[in-house]
Amino acid sequence: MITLAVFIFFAVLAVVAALLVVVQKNAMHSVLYLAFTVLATAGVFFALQAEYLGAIQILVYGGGIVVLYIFVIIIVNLKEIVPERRGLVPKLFLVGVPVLLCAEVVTLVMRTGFPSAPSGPEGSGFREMAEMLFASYLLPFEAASILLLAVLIGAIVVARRRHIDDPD
Amino acid sequence: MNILGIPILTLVTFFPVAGMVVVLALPGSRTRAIKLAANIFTGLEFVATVLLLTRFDASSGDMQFLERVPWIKAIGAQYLLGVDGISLLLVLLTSLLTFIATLSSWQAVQKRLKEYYVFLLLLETGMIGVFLALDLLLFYVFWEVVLVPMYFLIGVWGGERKLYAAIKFFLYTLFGSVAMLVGILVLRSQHQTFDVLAMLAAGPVLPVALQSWVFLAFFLGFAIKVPMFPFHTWLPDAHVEAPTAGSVILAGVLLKMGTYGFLRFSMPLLPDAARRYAPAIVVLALVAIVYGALVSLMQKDMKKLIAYSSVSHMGFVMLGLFVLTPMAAKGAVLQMVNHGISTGALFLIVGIIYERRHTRLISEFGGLASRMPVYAAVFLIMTMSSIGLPGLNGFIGEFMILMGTFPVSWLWTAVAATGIVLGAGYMLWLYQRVMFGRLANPANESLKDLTLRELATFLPLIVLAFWIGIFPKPFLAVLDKPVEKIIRVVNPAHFEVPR
Amino acid sequence: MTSAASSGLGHFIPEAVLLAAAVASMFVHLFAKRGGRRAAGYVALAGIAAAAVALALTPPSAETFFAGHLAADGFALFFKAVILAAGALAIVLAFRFFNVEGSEPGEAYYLILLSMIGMTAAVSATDMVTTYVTFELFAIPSYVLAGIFKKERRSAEAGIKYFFLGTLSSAVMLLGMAFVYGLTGLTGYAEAGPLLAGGSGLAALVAMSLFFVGLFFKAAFVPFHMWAPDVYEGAPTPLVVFLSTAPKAAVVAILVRAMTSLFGGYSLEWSGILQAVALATMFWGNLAALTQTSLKRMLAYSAIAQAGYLAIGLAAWGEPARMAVLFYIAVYVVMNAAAFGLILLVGGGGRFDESVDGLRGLVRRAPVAAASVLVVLLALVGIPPTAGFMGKYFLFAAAVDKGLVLLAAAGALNSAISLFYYFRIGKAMFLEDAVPAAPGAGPAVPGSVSRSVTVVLALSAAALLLFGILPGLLTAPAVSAVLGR
Amino acid sequence: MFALIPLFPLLGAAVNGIVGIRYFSRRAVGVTAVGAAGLSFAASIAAFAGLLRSAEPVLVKTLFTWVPASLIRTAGGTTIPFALDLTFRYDSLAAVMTLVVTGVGLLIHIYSVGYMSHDRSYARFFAYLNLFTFAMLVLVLGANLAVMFIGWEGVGLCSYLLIGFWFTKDSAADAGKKAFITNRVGDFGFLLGTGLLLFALGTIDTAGITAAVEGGMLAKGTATAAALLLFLGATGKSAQIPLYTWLPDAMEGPTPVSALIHAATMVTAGVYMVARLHALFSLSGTAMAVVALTGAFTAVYAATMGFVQTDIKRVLAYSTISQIGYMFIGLGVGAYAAGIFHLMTHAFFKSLLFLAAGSVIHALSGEQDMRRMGGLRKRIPRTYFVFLVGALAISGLPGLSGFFSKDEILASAFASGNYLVWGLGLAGAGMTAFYMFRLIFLTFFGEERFSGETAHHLHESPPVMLVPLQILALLAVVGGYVGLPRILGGGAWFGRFLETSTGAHESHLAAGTEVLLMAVSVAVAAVAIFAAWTIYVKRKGEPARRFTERFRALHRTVARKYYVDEAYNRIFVGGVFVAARVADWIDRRVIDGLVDGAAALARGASRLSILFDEGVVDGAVNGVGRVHLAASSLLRRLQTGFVYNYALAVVLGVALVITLVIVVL
Amino acid sequence: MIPIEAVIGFGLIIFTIGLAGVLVRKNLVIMLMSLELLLNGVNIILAGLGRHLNSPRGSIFALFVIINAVSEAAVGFALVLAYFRHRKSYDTDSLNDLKG
Repeated sequence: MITLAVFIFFAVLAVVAALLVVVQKNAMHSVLYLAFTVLATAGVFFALQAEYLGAIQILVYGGGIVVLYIFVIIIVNLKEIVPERRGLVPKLFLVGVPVLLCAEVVTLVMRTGFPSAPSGPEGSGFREMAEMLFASYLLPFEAASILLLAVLIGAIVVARRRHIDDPD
Repeated sequence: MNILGIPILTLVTFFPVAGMVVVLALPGSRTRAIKLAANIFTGLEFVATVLLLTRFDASSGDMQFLERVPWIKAIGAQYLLGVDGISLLLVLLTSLLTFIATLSSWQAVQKRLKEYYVFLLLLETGMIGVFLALDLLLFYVFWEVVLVPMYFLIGVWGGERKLYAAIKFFLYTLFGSVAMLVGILVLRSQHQTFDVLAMLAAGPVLPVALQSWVFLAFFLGFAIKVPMFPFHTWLPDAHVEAPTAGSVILAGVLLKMGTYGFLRFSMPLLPDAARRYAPAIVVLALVAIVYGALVSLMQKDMKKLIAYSSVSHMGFVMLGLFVLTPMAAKGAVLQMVNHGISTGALFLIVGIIYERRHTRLISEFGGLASRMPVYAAVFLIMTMSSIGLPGLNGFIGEFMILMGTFPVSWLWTAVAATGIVLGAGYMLWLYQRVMFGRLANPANESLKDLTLRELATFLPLIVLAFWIGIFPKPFLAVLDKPVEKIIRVVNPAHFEVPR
Repeated sequence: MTSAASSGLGHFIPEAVLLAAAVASMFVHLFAKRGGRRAAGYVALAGIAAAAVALALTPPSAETFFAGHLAADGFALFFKAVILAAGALAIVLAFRFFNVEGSEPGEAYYLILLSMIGMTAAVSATDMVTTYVTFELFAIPSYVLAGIFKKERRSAEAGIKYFFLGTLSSAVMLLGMAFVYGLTGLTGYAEAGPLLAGGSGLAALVAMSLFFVGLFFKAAFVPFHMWAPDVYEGAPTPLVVFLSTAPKAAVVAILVRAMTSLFGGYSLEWSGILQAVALATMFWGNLAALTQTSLKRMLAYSAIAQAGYLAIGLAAWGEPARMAVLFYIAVYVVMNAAAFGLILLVGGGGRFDESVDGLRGLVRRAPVAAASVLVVLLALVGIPPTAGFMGKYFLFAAAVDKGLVLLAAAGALNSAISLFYYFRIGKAMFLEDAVPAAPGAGPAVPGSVSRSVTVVLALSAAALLLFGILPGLLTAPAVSAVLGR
Repeated sequence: MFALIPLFPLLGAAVNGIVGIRYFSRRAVGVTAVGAAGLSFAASIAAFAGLLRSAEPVLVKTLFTWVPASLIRTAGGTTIPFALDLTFRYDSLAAVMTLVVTGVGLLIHIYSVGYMSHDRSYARFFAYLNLFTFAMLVLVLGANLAVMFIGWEGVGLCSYLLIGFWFTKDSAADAGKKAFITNRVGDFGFLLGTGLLLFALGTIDTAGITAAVEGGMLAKGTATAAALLLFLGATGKSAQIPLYTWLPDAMEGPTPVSALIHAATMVTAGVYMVARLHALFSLSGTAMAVVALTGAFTAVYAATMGFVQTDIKRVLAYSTISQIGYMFIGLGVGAYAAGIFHLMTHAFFKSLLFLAAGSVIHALSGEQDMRRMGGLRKRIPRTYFVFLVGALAISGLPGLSGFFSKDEILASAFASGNYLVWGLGLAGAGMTAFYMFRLIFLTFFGEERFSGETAHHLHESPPVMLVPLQILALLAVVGGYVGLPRILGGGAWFGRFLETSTGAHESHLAAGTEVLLMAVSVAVAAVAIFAAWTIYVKRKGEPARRFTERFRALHRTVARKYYVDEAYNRIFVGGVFVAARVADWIDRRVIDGLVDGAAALARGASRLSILFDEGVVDGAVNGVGRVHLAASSLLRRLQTGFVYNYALAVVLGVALVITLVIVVL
Repeated sequence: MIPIEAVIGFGLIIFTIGLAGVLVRKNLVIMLMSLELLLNGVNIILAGLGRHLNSPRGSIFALFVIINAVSEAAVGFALVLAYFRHRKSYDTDSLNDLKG
């Protein structure tokens, strides 16, 4: 019961913050609300007893990504407020389409529902997770490391002002 | 089954490709060598096809010199070539007309010689392959191979609107052939083979409804090629813009690919559908006969006139095929050859004055007979051949078609026979306007008569025109069995003995 | 578990070689002084060659490795070969392009390699998590590649578009994967598949739809294709050669695996989706290409249309269809690489000299290249005796065998439509005379047609002819790849 | 033996046409051509003698199989092999025809040597002439309808070539084409008739047809249809109503051609064909009636036009049409031998008349208009004499050939009970006599109306022209005696000779009636000649002028050939051209228009899809309220490269796919 | 016990907000953040399902998604920056150089 209450609290918090992320005029404000969302989501993870995930969420998202956003915005001084001229009807349309899609998915998925444990209980604790990660999911883990290498190179290539040995 | 163990049909099919390689290897500056090589190769090719005759068994209706090699194992396609009387005649026609077309290009073609002869030789391989292939996929491959060189022949060496004509030709015929491809696919999925002989042996395993669909798909492909009314409008454009050699081959051989397809594939493989649609096709053929002739009357351009006359003549061929009687069908096949000879020659004839005067407008000419008597004689013979004067080749075909049609319907015969009247009308009018009358246009004053080389290009055609007209037996003899075999499959009722 | 991994490693030497080559290329680029960029390219090319050799020596295996995450079957090997070919072609063409551009981002070479690692792993992946990670592994470098000419606004714009839309679609795919996991509790295709088929109905279909949409997007199937013309137009041409071919091959492999094992119980439904997609893609791509004025955009739409034919093969489930898909994807890579490669022939090979007119009279300047392009065009249209015809033929035949005659007919019709725009190129090259150089034309002198481009085109043309006349050379491995599983 | 007959002219044509045209002297050309004709004539005589001696009434020679056998299904429901052989058959009918063709042909060849001596295309002329002889011989010797058709069309071709011999003259070229095409219309009937017979009987061999018909294998209706179709062919070739209009125009050809082709031989091919298939025609009363009536009407109708012609050759042309009408009367009443008899005598006197007219024209340096002649009796007396003989023969002066043949036809017509036909025939006889003598009086009597220049050159023809004329005149006089009727003491040998090929025809007339009929026709002719003399000699043409004044419209109508040419031009030629124009329009606008339309449609679809791709989603979103913008700027707005509308498309696509899967599948 | 439907619904709402953000906003940075929301939504669903099924795979999957989110953020920012240098703006309205 308490977990449910905690879940609902954080869920509502996350939804409200997420909405605010999207509607801000100033990107800097959005980042702050994004931090709220991320933290609220971490709370949800805790409520779902995915403590490890919650921790990662706080560390990587809250400590990494959000800070990255702030840094970038400050570094390149992107404080411009983009005037977003768009009429009400198009806005409603653009919001309506994803909402309808979501509604469609929800109704269809909920009609069948999810079976309780089709593959048998494996336990969802930190220990089981760690074991399985290094036993079964070693390969994607390795692949993720190559991914990060690629991202490193890619981000540097694109973000740097010029190529390393460009004459200009 | 091959002569002395040599895969003779492969040789015949791909010999022009060898010529193509030789021409490609020659430096582009040595024009004479290129011309010579092309002429020698097409000439030798003709000789090679004639050599086929030495071992050909005319009394058999079966495929001969079969060559069967597995090709694509995954789908069971084979490299399967064979020849029977029908193919033989058309192969001979092809090699002869290609040779003549090559010869006629000696002076007519001045630019980009090397490419020209390369395409011409490639075209020949494609055409011969079409007539020899007995595997549907292989057939389709050759069928399409023909398109590309023709596209370039029209597009590079053609007249003013060559680009339009070339792409129209290509697109139009491609639309037909992809429809045919779908038909081939369905046939294959039903028979589990591409082998036409095996399909024939298996008999009509397709239900009639499916046959009809396949037939219609094939129909599109073949009818556009023939071209049947109302799919014919690419033809006048292509003919008018094509260079002379292109027109000769286009009219002489390419159109036959369509009728050949009907006879070789549509009819025996889909007999029920063929029977079912025969009346409709006959009606279209009759419309083509009359309509083509009428439109011919209105043409101001000589080539266009002859192009429309082809529509009419090919209507005759289609009529002969689809009344489904052996006599008419044989006449139709012979008429294919005849049309190749006479229309091919007529295009050469137009080409000759076009080369001299750079116009094909009828109104530019008149009274040429007094300047060019030999030319006039050749033109006259071919005109007469085209309108079916007895004693010349055209008559035999038309006569057999009409006689073969009569038992099926006197009305069809009557309508077709009006085509003969109209045919005389537009051809004689053309002849009169070009050859007769006073030599009014000063530009024509200095026209030279045929040179010996030009006369030599006509000679084989004239000989053939008389030969087929007077003694067609050798030609009809090779046709007898294979055509009857096909008609027996399609229209067994015709052979039934009452009670 | 560790033993399984080490024993399995023998089957994935090509990936290892690629990784090593990527690192080597990077170091060469960073530490070699002058000409380091080009050297990086050569290293990358050598790496691909070595990987190809390794691939050739790798026997197919029926087992899966790394705890069921990777397969090393003939199917995967076939796709890996295709991807290697695409990468190699792109790098060779890049040499020329970077020369003309006067700027050579050497990072491109190892980004291509890294992306290829993602693809080669993705075609082997038999687990959703692996699929997802490897999918991102090849996607993220490809966003960078599209935008690598960051000084060029169009390239930067292409990169950012590709990024946003790609990420969006991969998120959609991820949502589908999440649902699959929710319905089965598992992430491996082979294990989850039977559970999924066990009567979960609607949810499974929704999951499948979401899963496929991400893939459709990457394959640029209509209606998920809109990014493609923009990105292909903006991205550097040789990288477009890569972006328009290799990811599609990888996606098709993923699709086939997912369709056969994970969603094997829903073949009727996914066949339906793919039929619709195939129809839409072919018609849309071909029609839109018809009136394009920019050569590159036209080819972009043509690439979309070509993918539509592939969808026919995917829709026609069954082994012949899969064989056809394999055959066609191989042919597709060669055809498209050559098609975009031919843009480098325009004028002097400059990047944005992209109108068809630039090819006018090419046959006079470069007969070999022109003849090769002709063969490529014929293959793109699907005219025998080219492999393009055979590929289409197999696809249509597979469809007809499954009773999808109308689909095959639509495909055939489309191939006829496509003739019109493809032969605008043929017309320009062969039938029209070169226009006199316009004032302010690119620096390249007409008459200098790069040897490397010519070589690539000629090799492509030769391959297309060879596989067109003797398709058995390609069908044999394709058949064994399909049946050997 | 008889197969050699056509060989010589063929060789002659080939030699002159291929070699002679370039390398032969005039003399060599002439010798070759005349030699060929002469050898052919000699062969004809030999063959004739052979036939007389032979016990077999029919000789057959098959050269080779022309069209090998094919299976055809006949009306009886049986499928039989049908082959066409290139076969010649020689019987009494063929014998008569070959003799006439080669005999008259030889004379005309000789005549032409003189007549054409100044023409540039001397060798070409003789090549054509020989070729014509060959074709005509194939026609008469052909044993089946197909071989006959070779000749049938061959003579048509030669006629075309010879009419248009002076092709630089537009009128000549036109006339040639008209002749050919009109004949083609007839061929249409011929071919269909052939097809019908083949279908009905399984054979088109003439003897086979006769045998089958006599064996009762042919239904009457079928026989009528076949006979009428074939008769359509005959009207074309023999210039009968309705296909006669080409013949007067054919006079554009050189005069010997008119004599040989358009008087003596080719135009009688129809007569010959009907006689050849007499069994078929006899079976159908309707067909016979049609033949007889067509002949009778043509005889009178053509004669009326003969009254008003001023061109000497045209008078003869109408006369020919009229006389062939007579032959058809004979055939139509079953008197086949009489028809052929008249064919033969007509060949003699009509070619005589034509050649003599040629001699006149020759003498007057090419003048053909009778209004510029007159008084030539004294200038060219020999020509006048033979002309007079011919005119008397055609008018039916007792004792001359025309008298016997014409009377036999009229008698047979009377005997058949078809008095309308008889009456028309009789009227025609009178009219013939009238216009022939009108011609004579205008040409040879009265004052000289030609110019002094012409008078200066006026001369009698050379012997090479006159001798054939004289021989023909002799034949025109005595030719009738081979068929001297019993009543006049003859044995009607001609009729009996032909019995083997045309069947017996017994006249049922009493002797007295026959004599009476003869007397009537002689009287009519005499009155007509007298009338002509009165009008044109005694009153110097005054009554004719007054008549013309009085009935101007009538005169003009007749002089303009009843406007039939104009009507034909309007209706048939014009009709065809209207149809052609319509077809041409359809071709360019409708059919090709559809093709181009399809292309345009594809382009339109293309533009539309691009438009959609590049932001119709955005347009749908932003379009509201922006309608007032100019179209071009709207288009610019639509073509955005924004991310979000692509993203929107992706999202919409997802929704679409899910909906598709759930709802449709 | 938290009902699974609630978790999935919640995740989908976050997902939808992200989706709408990508669609509606023209500010590239905010669009990037919306992408983060998308992935967050899926992560919630994955975690919830892992709990619901009593399986660790959900969390593992989500872990990889987070790794991916980081990668995307990095590359995305890099591209936005590069673009910004051309445009001095992160407004998508200016992102229309590539059009027909």
